[in-house]
Amino acid sequence: MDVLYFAWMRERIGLPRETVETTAGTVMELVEELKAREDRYAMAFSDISALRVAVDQELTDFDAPLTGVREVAFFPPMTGG
Amino acid sequence: MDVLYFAWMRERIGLPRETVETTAGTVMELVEELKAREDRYAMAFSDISALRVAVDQELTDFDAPLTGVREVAFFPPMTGG
Amino acid sequence: MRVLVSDAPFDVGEETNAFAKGHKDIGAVVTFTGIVRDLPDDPLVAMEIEHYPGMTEAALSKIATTAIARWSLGDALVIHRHGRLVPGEMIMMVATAARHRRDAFEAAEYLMDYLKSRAPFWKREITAKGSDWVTAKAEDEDALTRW
Amino acid sequence: MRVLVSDAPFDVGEETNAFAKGHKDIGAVVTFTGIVRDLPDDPLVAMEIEHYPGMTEAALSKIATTAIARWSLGDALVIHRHGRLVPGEMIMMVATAARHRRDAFEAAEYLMDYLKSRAPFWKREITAKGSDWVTAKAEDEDALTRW
Repeated sequence: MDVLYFAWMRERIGLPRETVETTAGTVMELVEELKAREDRYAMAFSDISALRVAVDQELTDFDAPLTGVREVAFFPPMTGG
Repeated sequence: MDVLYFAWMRERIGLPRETVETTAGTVMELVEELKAREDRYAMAFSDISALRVAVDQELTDFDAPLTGVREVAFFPPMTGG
Repeated sequence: MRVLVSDAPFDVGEETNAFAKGHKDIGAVVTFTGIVRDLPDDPLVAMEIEHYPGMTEAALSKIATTAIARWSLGDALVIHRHGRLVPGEMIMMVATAARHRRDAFEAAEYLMDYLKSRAPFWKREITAKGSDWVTAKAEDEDALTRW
Repeated sequence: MRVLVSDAPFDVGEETNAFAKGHKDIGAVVTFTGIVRDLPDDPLVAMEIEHYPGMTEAALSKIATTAIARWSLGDALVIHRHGRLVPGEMIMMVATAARHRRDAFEAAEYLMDYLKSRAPFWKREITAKGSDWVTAKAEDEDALTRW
């Protein structure tokens, strides 16, 4: 599964995209797996209320299922316009 | 005093502008004088709720005073934009 | 602020560029353009717009000045044509510039609502069947109660 | 409907002309243009806009399609830049075309409100003192409750 990071999430994780082998059933389970990896992940994901998530390029919630999903993206609240 | 007519008031009265000698103290008194002149005036002014009036190029009411006024205009509700 | 009443066509794109450019302290520009619309059942040959020279410019300036003060606009523009227009032609435009989008939108709606019912223009529609003065709509008068 | 996401500048006047012209069944066109605004206390050197290629276009198309259906628009346009911009440059624009002005205004405000908080763009402001990500405003999130 491809995991993407944007804006300060990209800066805190230190890369824009990575491929992750996971059996996580939901976004939240994926977040827990990532947090367990290294401090920079734990810190980047420390307050998920400040984060947004898109699954296969659709905005969704952290309890969204990951079955059949190819791409998950994490980023701060958007500031377009 | 110059009296101006626009849109269907101009058509009903049959002219766009005329100079009127009057001692009318208010717009309403002027309207009554004009209505007394000829049928086309009486008909054009028969329903003043369908008319608007400007005194010296400012929208106002039919009870507005005419002291010192140089120009009075009668017309239907505006349809700009 | 610019107010223009003219029987000549205007270029909405050029006007928008001239209005929007060079405002470094302003983040939001809203424009409204009114276009002569064809009639569905009885095709429109032309629209004729009569106005009250002198009063028209004064009324539009007053409406624009009021909007600038109320929404702290950086600038405002009002252009309105008179004379004979055919379907597809631009009748008028307004533009507003503000720091924030809500102010620019509200001010543009205010300009339009007042311009519809308080600026001395009268439209007449000419079709193959004849011609008729456009009747003022109650909803346009009601729109003013919002402000 | 047209949705364009690009790092190249666009000409708001040309886009407005192209959008507004040739609509005989439409009486009202509203445009909104967002401009990079200088900062009063700490002059802005540049604004950098990051986005999520692929999702951005899909999100903007969905927002525009929803607006077209809800307000029976004749047409809608969304242009948004990414990359590095300096004060005075146009960041983005939306345009809406409808039979009546209220629909065109509301639809344009809807596009802006959704684009602010639901399209994957992130702005970073660069000043002489350093650079900072722009923080999303609670009022922008609150604006969505209107719809």
